[in-house]
Amino acid sequence: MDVLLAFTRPSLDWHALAPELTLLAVGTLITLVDIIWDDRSKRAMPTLAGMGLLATLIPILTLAVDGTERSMFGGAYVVDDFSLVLKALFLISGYVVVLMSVDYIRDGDYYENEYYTLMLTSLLGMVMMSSSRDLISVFVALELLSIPAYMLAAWRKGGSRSNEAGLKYYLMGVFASAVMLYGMSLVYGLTGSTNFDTIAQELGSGPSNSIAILGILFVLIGFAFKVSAVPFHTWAPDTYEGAPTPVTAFLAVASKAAGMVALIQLVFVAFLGRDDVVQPFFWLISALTMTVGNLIALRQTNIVRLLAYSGIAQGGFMLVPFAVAADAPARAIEAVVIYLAIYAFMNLGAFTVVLAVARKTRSGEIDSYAGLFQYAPGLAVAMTIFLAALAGIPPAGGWFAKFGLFRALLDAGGGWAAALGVIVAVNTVIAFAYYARVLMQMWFQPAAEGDEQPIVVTGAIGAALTVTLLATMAFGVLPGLVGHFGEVSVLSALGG
Amino acid sequence: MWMLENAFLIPLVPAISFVVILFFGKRFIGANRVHIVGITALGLVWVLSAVAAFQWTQRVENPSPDAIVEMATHGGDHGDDHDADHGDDHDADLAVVSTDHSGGEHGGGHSSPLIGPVISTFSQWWSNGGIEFAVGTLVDGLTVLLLIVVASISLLVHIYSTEYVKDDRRYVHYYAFLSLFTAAMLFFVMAQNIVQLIVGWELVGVCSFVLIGHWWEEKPNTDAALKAFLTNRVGDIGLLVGMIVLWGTFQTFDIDAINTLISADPGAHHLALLVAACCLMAAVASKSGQFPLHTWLPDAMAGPTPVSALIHAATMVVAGVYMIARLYPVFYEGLSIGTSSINLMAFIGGFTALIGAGLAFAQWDIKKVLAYSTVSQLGYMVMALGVGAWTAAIFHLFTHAFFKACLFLGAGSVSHAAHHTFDMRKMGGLKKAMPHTYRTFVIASLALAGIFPFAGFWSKDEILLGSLVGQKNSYPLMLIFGCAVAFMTAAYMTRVIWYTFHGEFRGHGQPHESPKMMTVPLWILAGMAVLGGVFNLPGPVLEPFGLEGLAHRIQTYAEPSVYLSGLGISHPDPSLNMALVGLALAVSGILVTYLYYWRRIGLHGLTERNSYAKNGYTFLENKYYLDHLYNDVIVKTVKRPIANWANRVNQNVLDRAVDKAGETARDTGRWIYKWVDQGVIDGSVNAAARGADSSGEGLRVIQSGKVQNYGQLLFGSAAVLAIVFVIVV
Amino acid sequence: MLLNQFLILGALLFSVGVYGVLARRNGVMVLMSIELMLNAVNINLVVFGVQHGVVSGQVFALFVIAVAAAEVGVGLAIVLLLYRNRTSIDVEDFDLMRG
Amino acid sequence: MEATGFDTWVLSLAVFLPLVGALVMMVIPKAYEAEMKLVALGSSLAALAVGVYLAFQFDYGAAGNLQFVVDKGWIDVINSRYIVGLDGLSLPLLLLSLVVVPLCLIYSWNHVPEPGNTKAFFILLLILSTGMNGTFVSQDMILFFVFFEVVLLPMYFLIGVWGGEERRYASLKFFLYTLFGSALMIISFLALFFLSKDSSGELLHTFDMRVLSDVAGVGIVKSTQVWIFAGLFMGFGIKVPMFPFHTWLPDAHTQAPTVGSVILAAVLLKLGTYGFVRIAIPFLPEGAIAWAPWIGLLAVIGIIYGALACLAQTDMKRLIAFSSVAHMGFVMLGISTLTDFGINAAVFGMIAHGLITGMLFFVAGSVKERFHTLEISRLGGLLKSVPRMGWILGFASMASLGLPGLAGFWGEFPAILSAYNPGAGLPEETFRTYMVIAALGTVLAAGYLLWLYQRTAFGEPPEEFADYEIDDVNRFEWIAWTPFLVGILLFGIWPNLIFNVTDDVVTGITASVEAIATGR
Repeated sequence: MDVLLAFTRPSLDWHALAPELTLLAVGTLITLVDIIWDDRSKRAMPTLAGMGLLATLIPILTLAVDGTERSMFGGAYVVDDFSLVLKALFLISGYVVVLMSVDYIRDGDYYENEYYTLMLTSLLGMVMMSSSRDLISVFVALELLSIPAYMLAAWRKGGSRSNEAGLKYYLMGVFASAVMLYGMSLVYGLTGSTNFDTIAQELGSGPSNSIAILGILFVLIGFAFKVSAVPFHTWAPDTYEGAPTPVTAFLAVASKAAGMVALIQLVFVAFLGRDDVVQPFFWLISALTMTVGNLIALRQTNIVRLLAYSGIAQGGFMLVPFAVAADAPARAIEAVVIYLAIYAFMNLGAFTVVLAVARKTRSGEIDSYAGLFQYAPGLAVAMTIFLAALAGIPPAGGWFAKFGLFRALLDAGGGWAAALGVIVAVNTVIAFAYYARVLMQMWFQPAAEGDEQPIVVTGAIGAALTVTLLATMAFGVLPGLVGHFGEVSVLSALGG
Repeated sequence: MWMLENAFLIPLVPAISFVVILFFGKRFIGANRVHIVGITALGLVWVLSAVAAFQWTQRVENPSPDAIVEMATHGGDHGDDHDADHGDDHDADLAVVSTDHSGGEHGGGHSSPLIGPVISTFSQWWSNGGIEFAVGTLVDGLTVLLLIVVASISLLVHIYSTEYVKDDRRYVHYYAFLSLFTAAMLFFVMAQNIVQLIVGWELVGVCSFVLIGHWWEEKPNTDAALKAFLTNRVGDIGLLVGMIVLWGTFQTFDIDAINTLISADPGAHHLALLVAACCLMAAVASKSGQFPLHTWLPDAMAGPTPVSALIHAATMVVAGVYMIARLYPVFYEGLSIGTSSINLMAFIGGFTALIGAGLAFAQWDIKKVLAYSTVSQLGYMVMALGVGAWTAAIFHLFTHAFFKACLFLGAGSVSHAAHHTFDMRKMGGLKKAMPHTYRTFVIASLALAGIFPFAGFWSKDEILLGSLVGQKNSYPLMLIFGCAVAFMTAAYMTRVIWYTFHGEFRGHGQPHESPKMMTVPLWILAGMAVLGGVFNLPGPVLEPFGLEGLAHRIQTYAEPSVYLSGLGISHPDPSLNMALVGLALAVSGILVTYLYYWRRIGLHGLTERNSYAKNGYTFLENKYYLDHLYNDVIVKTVKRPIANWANRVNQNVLDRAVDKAGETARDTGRWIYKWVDQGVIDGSVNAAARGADSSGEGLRVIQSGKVQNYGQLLFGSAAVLAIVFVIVV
Repeated sequence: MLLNQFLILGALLFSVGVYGVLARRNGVMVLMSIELMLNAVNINLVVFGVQHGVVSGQVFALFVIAVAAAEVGVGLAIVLLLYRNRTSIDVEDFDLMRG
Repeated sequence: MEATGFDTWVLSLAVFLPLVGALVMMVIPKAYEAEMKLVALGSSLAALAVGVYLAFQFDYGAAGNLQFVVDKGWIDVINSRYIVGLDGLSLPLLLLSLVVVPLCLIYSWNHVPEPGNTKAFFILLLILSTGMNGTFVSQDMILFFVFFEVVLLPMYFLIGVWGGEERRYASLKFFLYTLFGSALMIISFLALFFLSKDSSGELLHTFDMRVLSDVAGVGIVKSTQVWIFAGLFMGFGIKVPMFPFHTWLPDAHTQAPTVGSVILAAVLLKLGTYGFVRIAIPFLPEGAIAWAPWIGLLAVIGIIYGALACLAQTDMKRLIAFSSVAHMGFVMLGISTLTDFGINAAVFGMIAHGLITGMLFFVAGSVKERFHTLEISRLGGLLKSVPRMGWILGFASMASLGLPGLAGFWGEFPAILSAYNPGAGLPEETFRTYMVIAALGTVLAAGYLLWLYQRTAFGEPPEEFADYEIDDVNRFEWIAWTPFLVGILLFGIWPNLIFNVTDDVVTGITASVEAIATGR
């Protein structure tokens, strides 16, 4: 029992924690402001949130410049280049989502302040996730990013669809996390530690017993749910469709990214020793996810739902490198990180256009995009670029992400990898088939009942579009930018 | 020798005139005056050719040292064959010379030095695989002979046409393409390498296509044009493949090199040469209207008559014959003409000659008669080449060009008079109406029939002689064919003359003689038909006059002895008997027909003398016997069986086959397109798409919308995975 | 110590919870079942912690309990919201969105 | 050789000038249509001018090795660089694509097809042009891939927006087919990246095409080479297109607007064959040798098959489209022999087919514009109603059926000839059989083209068009067409203009293949 008494205060590296603290502060600030000048403060909220997010980037930059790897709580919480890159990614995408939300939240009758508070909280969870190297911290970070998301999904209080979205997301979420926890408990039981490095040693050396396999699988499944991998994807389409569009974007990009980050740390740090379980699992899951997602997407008539399924398929693409996690770790991590970065921008961009168009057409049906090129060529071209990027057609960004996958696969080599590569190739083709349906509506069809009045693009949405568009094209033409981040993140992640 | 080295000028002139006429004709010269350009150009061509011919004769008569083929110098001439070949050339020339000396023993064999062709190559034409291919001219006796023929006849046709196609809807195009054709033909005959040969070959083909389809508003004309072109294309497969085989064998396109290499050691590459020769025969068959690809030629008569005279009688159709003559070593070795007593070429030639003549009987359209007669005569030439009588074939080519052109132009003049019909049943009795046409026509017919002393007599005599003597063995079958054809030719020409010029005029309107512009060319050609023979008179004929120096001019000048002597080709001694037999056949053919058509004229009451029929020289007077002879012998054996049979075969089998070939191709095309392309291939593609679509639909049932199903799916699959992994791993 | 018995208990609890989540139609009951699953996890954690003689197990369990509370709070809120709009908490009823 | 001074960026100038034009056009408001047109034409003509400059500066003595080479860092993380260079193989094709685009702009100067919108139409054409130019000069596989793909979307929209009734289907089919091919292609590229070793057995890890063609696949075992080649084969073969991947072509051609078809036929198809010559064969000689007989087989099938399909067509444009299948068959036959003779012929065939078929599509488009139909059975008497166009059609048909003295012949005849003795290690009998079949194809070609010509040009014009106000070739058409006609004639009369340029490169390529083949 002396163990319990021997409590020594852990040393806190405030610089390392600066980003999280900043976020926390801003979140609290928003609540305070709301409490003090409730209604009069409404206008300021989005700005405040946005500013907060940008402010959070500052300590990240300083940390990046500083460059030393900082580890706390006995290696449970690590700040290295990998985590910094991803924190930055979360924050930027969060910022874009805020930009998207401004008008949407303002026009509908929603609680604004809470909305932003919750979003910041969720982002805080993500930011923590990218640093967690311990079962406990991972779990906490996960719940911290999920619970606000459940509420955001149900944010349109009046709309039963939104409620339903929230319910489904919530129930499936907690169920999955329960399963994951069970798995964690088993892993913990086998290794006697919650620290990834220790787990890695124990599992790697330990004999292959079914408990370990069960544990690993359950843990992975918990996160496979988060990244909406088939067959754990079922919540995604419904939730995406029901939730407010900015929230959908948030879920589709940020929370999926968070799941991926967790998977990276688990697979490449904790479970790397058990590639006999990990690789086949992800081979199967990724193949299933790509194919099923794409196939179902072919039949969608609602743009958001279409993007939901396309998002599922994209998730499948992102899972591909995990299938060669042990054979080519560096390339695999690089591929995933690069894919995440590019995916974040192109998908957010697509959602932004959806948002902008919906402001006029008030409809989510693909048919409502007819003749977009005639009356809103700018939006049409932007959408074209985003979809092209998603389909992986140069010079829009996506191609480099796909290229990363192939690169990882072929670096690993071998028949299975090649087979997966071919599956990816086929899926690329299927994917374009439904992106093309949107393109056709926009370009080839006349506008519905000749209604050709142009679309008003508000400042915020315009800003969001600009950011995403520039990023997408830049990644396409000069992939070196994003490639660099991938590289730095690899070194540290494997180093740790 | 300047003209020989710069022979490229000759085709250049008409080419320029083509451009001028086509692009500036209407605007600057005036649509109805373009012929001036053409005629001037052709006149120039004629002069140049004449100069070339003269210079060639000089080259042969008193050869400058570089002209005589010696050991090493000759190898340098061909631009593009590899060093490896030079060795062969060396042997080649040795062989050449040795055979040259031994060649003296053969009767007709010349003992003059071997005169090499004048080869001048110009700037590199195309290069491939590091090898550079030159474009150039090869001028020797054969070339200049063809130059003269083409130039003269083309010139005359140009002149003749000014009247014939006066104020035609496309006067300008007509003259433009006459020029282009002439250019192409001249380019063809002076080709220095195989590729040029092919180029010229195709170009004359397309010119004939355009000119046959000159009046393209009427479908039959365009059909005929298409048929001509496509049939020739079929032959061109043979041409391409054959030439490629030659390339593959000798690694050079250079005609001179190929010939030299073969005559260097004739035995080598026999198989390759056999393949090449057979393939090329297909080309010859299509271009020179040999059986079984001859059917396009009669249809080609849809074109304007002068065109038929120029292209489809005198020049283009002999391109095949020319090619054989040009590449004679290939055929000679490939088909082993020297040793066999029958071979593919000889047989095709002879057979074509026979059926051509037979078919000529069955026609009522005067141009068709002439067309089939052309087929037959071309067969004659090919047969001559097939039996090894090179000179005879070329000699016949020479003479035939003139009198057949004369006949065609005559026919044109006739139709000009008789309301543009060519149906002999609508003619008759034109003798009085158009004396010039009549006389020239008769002269030309006599020449064609081979009556002493007209041109045809000499050339045909040599062919018969050639097949009688052959090289190592004689060619009996060919001799029989030849004799039969000689007889039939005379017969059907007489028939034509009867129907056209004698009896009552059966047409309507007032026939009239054609204007000078048409008759003058007729007379010139007729003159050639009379005198054409003197260019290759056999020695014995001339000895009495002490002119034997003039004997065998064509043989002396035209024969590329450089190549041929290497093959050891011999020339038969002239034989009086053969000549008499040939003459007798022709005369009898004429007489028989004559008496058949003119029989009402005072022959009655002479039948009892038929017992003396065995006394050969009176048997022709016997009416009954003649009726019998004509009805039973000619009509039964020739006309009804052969001619009708041939005609039926021709129309139902060959011609149908050609047309059907086209239709079948299109039906196959449709079928493949419908079933294979749209059905299988495209179908499978679309099926894949549909499959993806429907499977997507099927998968949507997963998304039931009920959260607990989702949960079940989640946990179920988790469990399944767990079990599988636990078992497998 | 009785490791296996505890583990079996945990497994059973977990299974019961799973059954409840997948089978019960009443939203509240579903939440309860989830609690059961989480508690099964807690048992495991604590037992393993003792097994290994480290506290991290208990710590983890505490985190789980805390988070579970928050989760249930949110869950109840959502169920309440649904009840307001749809006057039903039968999870089978909510299938507006499908396919 | 590394270029210096102006030459270091002149090549990039030729590639990107059209893109610059496109960007400028984007900012010009729709109202200023005339200005926009001028910008478009100006930029493409400027690019052409640069191309001409290149053609003059080009050192034909050293046509075998790259010139105007630029080698700058691009994507360092994957060690892919921005390398462009020009050699005897790229030059003619680059010039072709540089010439075609401005002519297309001129052709559609005043009549952009339905539904109008000149701005978008021209912008797409310019982007297309950049993609094509880039593909022909890039010397880095990734760069090549990017340019190769850049071409897709503009073409997709050209077909989809300005196309005929079936345009949605056609455009999507075109896109998916090509996308599939290129996905497999990129896999093969990466396999090359990871597997190719230099002579000393060191892994290269480079996308530099110069290096890869130097090492010529040493160190990649044959079985692997065969697989990698298969991927490349899909990528390029679909683009060519080779039987049986050709089915996108007729639809795309039939539905595409005139200039779309022209560019498709003149340049886009060449990307595939160019890929074979530039990448597939030199990088993977053994794979090439293993595949060559099959490629040859598909090629000759394509020849006969395309010709037969042509005979079945009732629509003029579709017929021309299928004729492309046949002609590209000749090109592929030449390539499959792996001899310098054949590949030279193939390159010539690319240029010739580009000019001739492009010309045919131009005529078809103008006919459609005047008579509002391309039904062969309804047309007729073009020579009477529009004599000049009729003559041009005849000229182009003659060229297309391989008439000597016109460009078509020089692609066809040497290709057939090269099949007589194929490269080392290839079955001679097989290829000789191919040769004969291919020769047969020339007859069919004459068949369908003359058949087309007889039905459309000969005879009397049908009554239904009697009251049409039909004018002959107009000024814009003359400007757009003359270069094609001149080119067809010029290259036909003096083929060395192209052979001379390409020969060195090709001999280099085949020499390495030869070495590999005879080496073991």
